[in-house]
Amino acid sequence: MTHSLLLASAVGAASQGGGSSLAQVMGLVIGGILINNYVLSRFLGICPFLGVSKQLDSALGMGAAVVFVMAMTAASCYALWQLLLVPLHLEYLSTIVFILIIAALVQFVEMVLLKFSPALYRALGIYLPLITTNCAVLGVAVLNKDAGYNLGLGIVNAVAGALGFALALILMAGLRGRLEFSNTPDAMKGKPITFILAGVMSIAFLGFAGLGV
Amino acid sequence: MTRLRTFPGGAHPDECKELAEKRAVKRIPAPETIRVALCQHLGAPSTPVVKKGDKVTRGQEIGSQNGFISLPTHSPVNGTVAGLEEAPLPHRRSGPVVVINTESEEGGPAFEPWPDFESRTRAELIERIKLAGVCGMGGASFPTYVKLSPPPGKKIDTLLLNGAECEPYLTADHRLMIERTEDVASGMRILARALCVDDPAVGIEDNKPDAIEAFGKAGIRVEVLRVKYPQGAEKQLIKAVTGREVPVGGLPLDIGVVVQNVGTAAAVALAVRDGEPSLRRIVTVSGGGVREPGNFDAAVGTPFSALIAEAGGYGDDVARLLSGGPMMGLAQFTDAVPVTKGTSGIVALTSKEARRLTEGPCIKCARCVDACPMKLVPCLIAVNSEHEKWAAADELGALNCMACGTCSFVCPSDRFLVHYIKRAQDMIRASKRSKEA
Amino acid sequence: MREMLKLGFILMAMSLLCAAALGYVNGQTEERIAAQREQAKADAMLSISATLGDSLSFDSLAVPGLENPYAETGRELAVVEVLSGGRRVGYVFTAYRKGYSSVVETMVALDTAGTVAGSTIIYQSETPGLGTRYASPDWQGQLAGLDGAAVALERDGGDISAVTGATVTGRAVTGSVADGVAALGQAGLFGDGGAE
Amino acid sequence: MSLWKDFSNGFYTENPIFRITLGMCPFLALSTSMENAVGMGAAATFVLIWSNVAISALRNVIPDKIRIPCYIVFIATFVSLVDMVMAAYAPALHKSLGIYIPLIVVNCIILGRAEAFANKNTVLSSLLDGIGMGIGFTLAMALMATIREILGSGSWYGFNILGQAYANQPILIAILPPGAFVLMGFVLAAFAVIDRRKERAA
Amino acid sequence: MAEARTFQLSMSPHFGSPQSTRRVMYDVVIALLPALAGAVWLFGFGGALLPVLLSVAAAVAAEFVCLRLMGRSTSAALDGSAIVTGILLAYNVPPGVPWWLPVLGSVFAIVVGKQAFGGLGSNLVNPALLGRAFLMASFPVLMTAGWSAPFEWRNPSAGFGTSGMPAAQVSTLPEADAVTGATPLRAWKDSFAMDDHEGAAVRENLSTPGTYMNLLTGRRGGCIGETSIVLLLLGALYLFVRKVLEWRIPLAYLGAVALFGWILGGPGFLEGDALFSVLTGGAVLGGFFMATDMVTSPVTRRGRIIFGIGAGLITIIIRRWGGYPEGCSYSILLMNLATPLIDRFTRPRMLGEVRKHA
Ligand SMILES: Cc1cc2nc3c(=O)[nH]c(=O)nc-3n(C[C@H](O)[C@H](O)[C@H](O)COP(=O)(O)O)c2cc1C
Ligand SMILES: Cc1cc2nc3c(=O)[nH]c(=O)nc-3n(C[C@H](O)[C@H](O)[C@H](O)COP(=O)(O)O)c2cc1C
Ligand SMILES: Cc1cc2nc3c(=O)[nH]c(=O)nc-3n(C[C@H](O)[C@H](O)[C@H](O)COP(=O)(O)O)c2cc1C
Ligand SMILES: Cc1cc2nc3c(=O)[nH]c(=O)nc-3n(C[C@H](O)[C@H](O)[C@H](O)CO)c2cc1C
Ligand code: SF4
Ligand code: SF4
Ligand code: SF4
Ligand code: SF4
Ligand code: FES
Repeated sequence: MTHSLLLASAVGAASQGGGSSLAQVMGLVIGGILINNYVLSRFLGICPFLGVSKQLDSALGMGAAVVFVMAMTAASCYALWQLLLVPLHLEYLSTIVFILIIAALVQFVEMVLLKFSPALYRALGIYLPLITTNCAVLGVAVLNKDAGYNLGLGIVNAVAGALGFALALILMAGLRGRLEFSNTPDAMKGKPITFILAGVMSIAFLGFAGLGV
Repeated sequence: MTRLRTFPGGAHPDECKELAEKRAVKRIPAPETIRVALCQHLGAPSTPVVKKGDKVTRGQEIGSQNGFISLPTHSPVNGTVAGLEEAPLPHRRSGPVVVINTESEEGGPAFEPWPDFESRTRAELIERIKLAGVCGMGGASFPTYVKLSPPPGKKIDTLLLNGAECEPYLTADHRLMIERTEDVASGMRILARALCVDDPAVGIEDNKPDAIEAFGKAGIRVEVLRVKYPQGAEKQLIKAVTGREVPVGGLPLDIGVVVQNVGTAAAVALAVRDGEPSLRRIVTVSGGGVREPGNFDAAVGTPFSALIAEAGGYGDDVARLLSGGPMMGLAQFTDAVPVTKGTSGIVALTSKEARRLTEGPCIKCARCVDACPMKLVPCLIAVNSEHEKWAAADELGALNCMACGTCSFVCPSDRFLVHYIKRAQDMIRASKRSKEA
Repeated sequence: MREMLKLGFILMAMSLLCAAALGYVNGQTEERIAAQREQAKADAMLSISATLGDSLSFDSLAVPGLENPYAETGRELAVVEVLSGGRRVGYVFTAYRKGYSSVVETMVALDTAGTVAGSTIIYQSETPGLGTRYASPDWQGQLAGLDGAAVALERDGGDISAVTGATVTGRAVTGSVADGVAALGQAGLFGDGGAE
Repeated sequence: MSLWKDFSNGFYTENPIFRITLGMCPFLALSTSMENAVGMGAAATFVLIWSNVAISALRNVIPDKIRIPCYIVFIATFVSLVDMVMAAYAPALHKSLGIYIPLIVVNCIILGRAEAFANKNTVLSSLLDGIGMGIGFTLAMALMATIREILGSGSWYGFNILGQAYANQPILIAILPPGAFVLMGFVLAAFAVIDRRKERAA
Repeated sequence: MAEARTFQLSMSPHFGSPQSTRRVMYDVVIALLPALAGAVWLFGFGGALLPVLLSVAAAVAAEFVCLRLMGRSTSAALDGSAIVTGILLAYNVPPGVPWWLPVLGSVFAIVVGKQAFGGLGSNLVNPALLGRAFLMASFPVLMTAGWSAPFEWRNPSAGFGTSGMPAAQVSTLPEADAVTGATPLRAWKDSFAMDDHEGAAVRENLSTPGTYMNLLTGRRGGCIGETSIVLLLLGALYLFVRKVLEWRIPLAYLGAVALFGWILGGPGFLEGDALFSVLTGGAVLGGFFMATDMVTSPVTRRGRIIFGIGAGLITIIIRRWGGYPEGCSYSILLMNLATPLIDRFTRPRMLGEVRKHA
């Protein structure tokens, strides 16, 4: 009684094939950084957020590395999805393909950095392997695919998400520096208070909820 | 009214000067036994040149200079050396002292008096100041002659006399300035000549109008400063008067300034003009814990207990006995310690006057930050020190702290900030030394 | 180099093996997944149009000169006509507007006069317990029978009560529906022109 | 005995969530309700078991140098499998677990067990380890979901248990993101207290 | 000669200022009392006094229990800081909320916001504001709907409870001469959702001397403690005199609220209302009493100014574009998060320090 083409039209064109309005870009940027912060409200990238936020320097390094890798991931996953998986009807392989791309990309970035910018490599190198298992990275590839963003919007989404991740990471690093001097009760020391602190940050970020542009 | 000059930061502790301010200096005879420290000044202690049983005369050298930053020490009385011993001192736990049984205090000048000091060469003046054992009477007791001998290439253009006396209770410099204005003025001229400086000035806070007036009459340039602690700290005084800042890690002479306490100037006058070595000094004895506060001209080596007795003895409640004022003074375990050239005051605090000794958590109220005259962030340095993060404390400039105590004073949580910061300084210096070695 | 090739070969082989396995499973589930998706949406369309007639069928409708009131969400207004025994009895479309924390998607069925026959929220990610309450059949029931272009909250002068403390979402639902109906009306789908 | 240990390790002593705090993202995101928690737990358990089994079975075949990429491929395969099967047979659950299903691939628990356990142990041990860890993960999710669903919705597994009055005005924050972090902090603190008590008793 | 006497040793300085943490906290309590009187006048005993008392009691009790559990000295529960937290939390909830709401908020503020981190001085964000944010997220309906109007308690039959009133309706009530409609900020915000003409009329109505006067005297809807601006200023003046407050944060914050309120707060660029921005919402309460919470604001002077400006900017952004009509509390919380970083990057130039330019 119904066929899929018909439904696609009834439910509206979910894919954003056409141009992307400035409002949409702004929405993605503000959304990714503030409203739907990857770490504090979408729960993506929690492990590196907790693991690499002890020192401000490493937080800055990790933040920069993630921004870079996520942008690259968005671009290459989009390319493979559009050029390979969709034409060959291999959509079901997306998860495998995406994770392999990310792993390869991280390797590649590592090699390129080592070769062309040893200084930057030294600064970011140790964080790069951590990124492969950062769900924010695979997450953005999957989110972009599901939302049907075009290349540009996909990259904007990825960079905004990564900046949000970096913001949370850097704030956390500053706060943890002070936490060290706090008179924290024994039972709370270490992980418990770190989670509560993340919760406190998350509550504060609720202030951005519903921010519309 | 134009705004009086001062430095940024600082605090206003109760002055408590009224206790002794109006009390004329009383010269007290040396007691039966005196203990003259051989390490009164900063630098190497002098080497004893007398032994037990030796007769000594007033002004005789009993310890000889021992290196560049060092000074000779003289006997303030005629008497017999009763022994050389290690004894408790006000500025350190213990040190070498010469014990002398006093016989009399008569005697003429030890050196040739030079009333015509204007005609002496710089080198002669500096040599005399050295031989007379003059060291700073305002703070660190640094050998004065060293300050007058700037290394080649450094040009001194400003001489400031420090008459701020910003510590609560202390009035020794104040009395000196109004009672012996002429000594200070002569000393100032001698120092100016030794440094080839034209227009020396004295910095005085506006709570000592009589001293300001006295100097004005004596034709000396007075820089009137707004009352604030620690106005008398060298770098703050220089900032207030000249606007210059002593560079971090540097000395006043790096910016062409020499600061001398007014008492030092008077001692210089005695040494050069009258041929008297540095044998006595004015000591304020004050605080709620003594019955009759006053200012006393006492021989170096006089035990604190004798001065307290002169001031009518202890009151009923003495919580702390200090050498120096309450802000930077050192708490004394015993009143048997002797007066040194650097002893500006003896203050006995009642338990009400003394600071609470229970520390609360830092509430980050930033009073210490706003008050620190060195513009440090004391609360952060302290908390880093508490957690043994010495490198972080160093980065925050811990070494620049001069331990003035302003931060601890203003802290509503009574944090032992100075203590933590000094500990950080010790550790930082130790690690720097071991790195150099 | 040979070592590298060998390793690459092994990895490749493993991947192909895995891909083949997935291909097989995909073959087994693909249709079912697609059918599930279609079914879910078909059920939704059917249920909100139920009052329009018997044995309904749907067909997409190209409407010339139809304005898109949803441009700011990046979506388009697409219309499906509802047929009963080959006769047009109404329309179905999906309305979009940003609510409190997501773009709320409301599917609406109208009769040929523009009166709401039924509605349902097909996507939203609003605050649980607050914005999400608009999805309840009870609340949605308030829309049925109203003139689609006049759907509005009481606050805004309409007949529909808002969920307390969640006016934003309510406005998104009512406003987007009214906008869509208005656009359909402007395109001449209602009344005589619409009934053909 | 040692097999029992392989199996039961994950429940408490080496609980992947509370002890090692890995796999936080799906844990925090999907512990909003028991339904989500159990669904995610089942999906992750399935992947854990089969990736453990496959990896330990092939541990002598896979060259050491490319073991990590191979693990990732296996894991991604099982994840895609779960994804498709769930979409076909439990579409509602599939929808509410959303993006976190593909993200099981990067779940450090799974890769961690592959690297730390399956890679060195027999198929049987690895199977038991997978089941045990999966149960541990699911138990942890269930514990958290119990707290959050009851506080935040007044219900458990969808059943209203605190009465309609509470359900109308629950402590909503428990099922919002901050609630996940804060409650996790308190649960971890409770574990710390329990451990300290035990230590003192011992 | 007399026997030598011995004394206690201690570190310098041996002099302390008479200030103590306890005194500072009780000064803040005193400074907050006038606004409480104002609140009782506006909202009645049940509407204002009861929530404040319950909130304070809950805060102190929670503090006591936490200290007990942790085996610390329980006397700290009365150091005044918990009382301040309790009062400020209650000041941040709407009048006439159910009794358990401020109690729950206070407990959360103390337990999660303060004691979990180690008590006074160790917390990283403002406990009272965290408590409020917790209540906002958990009970948005109670926290944002159903504002009781000033004087409603004295004349309930007049029925100008605003719960059912369209938010846009901003009228001057004959009897009480009060700005009603849910709250002035709600009305301001809703005006942007209306068509241009209608919205402009609403805003115009809000930018009149009469409205400003009502805002100053508290004749408007709002949270318990935020409405009586004059009395809040009186309390702030007391704190300035007592040297508890330092001017930088309040000035920077309120200045930024006024400035950005003018630049961004209106329909277009430079079309906002600076005075309205400062007088509405919680800006005055927040600027003098909450942004100034010393524990959670920067210690450096430049830092305090940056903190104030940042919070002011975020306040206006949330007011204008955010999901909430008022952004004051969230803006302060968010700047609390940045405080350690601000302190780190605004270390003062030491006396005599020559900064190398990187
Ligand atoms: C280790 C050291 C070396 C010093 N060297 C000199 C010097 O070479 N020339 C000089 O004029 N002053 C020198 N000073 C003196 C200081 O400038 C200063 O006057 C002295 O430390 C007393 O300061 P205070 O009483 O404020 O602590 C030196 C001080 C110290 C502690
Ligand atoms: C906190 C502080 C306060 C001081 N207050 C005084 C003072 O009031 N009067 C004074 O002469 N020296 C004071 N000094 C010492 C001066 O810094 C400086 O050492 C002295 O004026 C140098 O002169 P002198 O070498 O002749 O003692 C103070 C030092 C510090 C660190
Ligand atoms: C945590 C939180 C979540 C909210 N979620 C929603 C929501 O999903 N939908 C909504 O319309 N309003 C939501 N609001 C309320 C809005 O901020 C806004 O205050 C409300 O929609 C105004 O409606 P009212 O006029 O009925 O009070 C939420 C508020 C808070 C504090
Ligand atoms: C000027 C001043 C403002 C304060 N503001 C707050 C506040 O906004 N919220 C709060 O919980 N406590 C406040 N306090 C009390 C206290 O600082 C607070 O409970 C600490 O943050 C707890 O460690 C304030 C105290 C002072 C002196
Ligand atoms: S992958 Fe790295 S960062 Fe993520 S949880 Fe594991 S150890 Fe932590
Ligand atoms: S004055 Fe005391 S309480 Fe205030 S910031 Fe400094 S150390 Fe902390
Ligand atoms: S003691 Fe040190 S830190 Fe404290 S105020 Fe004085 S100089 Fe600053
Ligand atoms: S992939 Fe790693 S980081 Fe992401 S949820 Fe899983 S365990 Fe956590
Ligand atoms: S679970 Fe580890 S990054 Fe998300």
